[in-house]
Amino acid sequence: MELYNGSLNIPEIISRWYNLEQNSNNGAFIPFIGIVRAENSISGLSFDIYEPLLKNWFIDWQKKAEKLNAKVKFAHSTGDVPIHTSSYVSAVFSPKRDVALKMIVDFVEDFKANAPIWKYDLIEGKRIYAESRSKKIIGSGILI
Amino acid sequence: MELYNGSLNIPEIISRWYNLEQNSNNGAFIPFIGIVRAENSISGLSFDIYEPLLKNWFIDWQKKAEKLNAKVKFAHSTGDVPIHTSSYVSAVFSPKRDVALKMIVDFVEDFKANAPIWKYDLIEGKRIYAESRSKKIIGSGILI
Amino acid sequence: MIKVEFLGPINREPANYNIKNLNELSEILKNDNNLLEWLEKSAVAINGKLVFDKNIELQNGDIIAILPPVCGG
Amino acid sequence: MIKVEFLGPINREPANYNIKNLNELSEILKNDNNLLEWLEKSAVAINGKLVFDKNIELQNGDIIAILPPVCGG
Repeated sequence: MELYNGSLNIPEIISRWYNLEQNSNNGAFIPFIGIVRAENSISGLSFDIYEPLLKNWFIDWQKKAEKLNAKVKFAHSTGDVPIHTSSYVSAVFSPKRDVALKMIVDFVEDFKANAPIWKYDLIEGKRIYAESRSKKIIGSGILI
Repeated sequence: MELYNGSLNIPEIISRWYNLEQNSNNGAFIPFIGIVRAENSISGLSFDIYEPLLKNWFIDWQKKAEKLNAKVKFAHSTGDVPIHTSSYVSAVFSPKRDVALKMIVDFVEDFKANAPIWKYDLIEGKRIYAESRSKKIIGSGILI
Repeated sequence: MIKVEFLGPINREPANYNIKNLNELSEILKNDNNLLEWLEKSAVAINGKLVFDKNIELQNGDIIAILPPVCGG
Repeated sequence: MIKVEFLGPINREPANYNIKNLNELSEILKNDNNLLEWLEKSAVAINGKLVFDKNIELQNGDIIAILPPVCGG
């Protein structure tokens, strides 16, 4: 788990992860890289992160991956990320191609649905909560 | 489609693809990277490729991807590839995460099943056809 | 004391309350009309773990986080 | 003339035949016991395209590839 202020340096991160794991005898390495799209006249996105919960969410995933003999990694931005740069990269390493392909799908979907990260559109210098694209975390409404 | 003699330079390829497509407004970039595992006491793998058919197989995939507004790429080695280095990388770019995730699974499976590439184990200097891991191409047996 | 943090777009300073469980927190926060809308769609974590039961007993020093809808990536 | 290439592990030099279709090629190659086993599990491409019909007419200069089981990646 790596958090960076601003855009991610994707070539640096992918190269480092690859070099680090190259000798661990995992036959499949699948990164998922998110690139901020130019749409709705935004100049970029901006992110808040609640690190204590994100850390625990990730520990659960590491345990889940370990049981399947796999390994997960991710990096995410906080603060502002201009269009056509990256805010998110995750990756799965596994000896088995089918395990890796299934896990990257599950990991990315679960990340989108449950990682405690808030997204804002940057429009004309303003930071606007991306409410319509946001999803309630499981257990929401407990205080009502 | 990129063919290289020997191991692939994964950091170079991924960085180049990322930089090239960064401004094409695709929100998801998913590479699948194969790393040669140390198993069955091999020193590496070796590959033969039939380029004319591979080229046509890939053109069909490019058309399929284009229809879904996505883009596919791959690189593969010919000749010898030592353990813990890479012989194969493919990637999907798409504006949509779910399209990209589904397509990388389909592309990799179809590649394994139908790309005209022959794999050999390198054991004690000998090149031994990986027959038990190989699959008949669709239409096999037509000359019988 | 229990510290309560309002995350992301709720955009409100943390507050300290003298409470024994989430039921008590709920009673306090529901009185705030600016918060009510957020509470309906927010999850709650205690010390970095999501909780699903309002009756869990709180310990002095616990940190509660109010978590509105998320969108990472 | 039609050139026939034997790919990958078949490990045999290309050969030229004076044939009009794959039926004729089949009759010739089936007589070679070393090839028979490969033919059962091999697909065929003409000029880089897989074919599924033995009756396709061949044109002078066509290149036929005999493709044993594959394993890329």
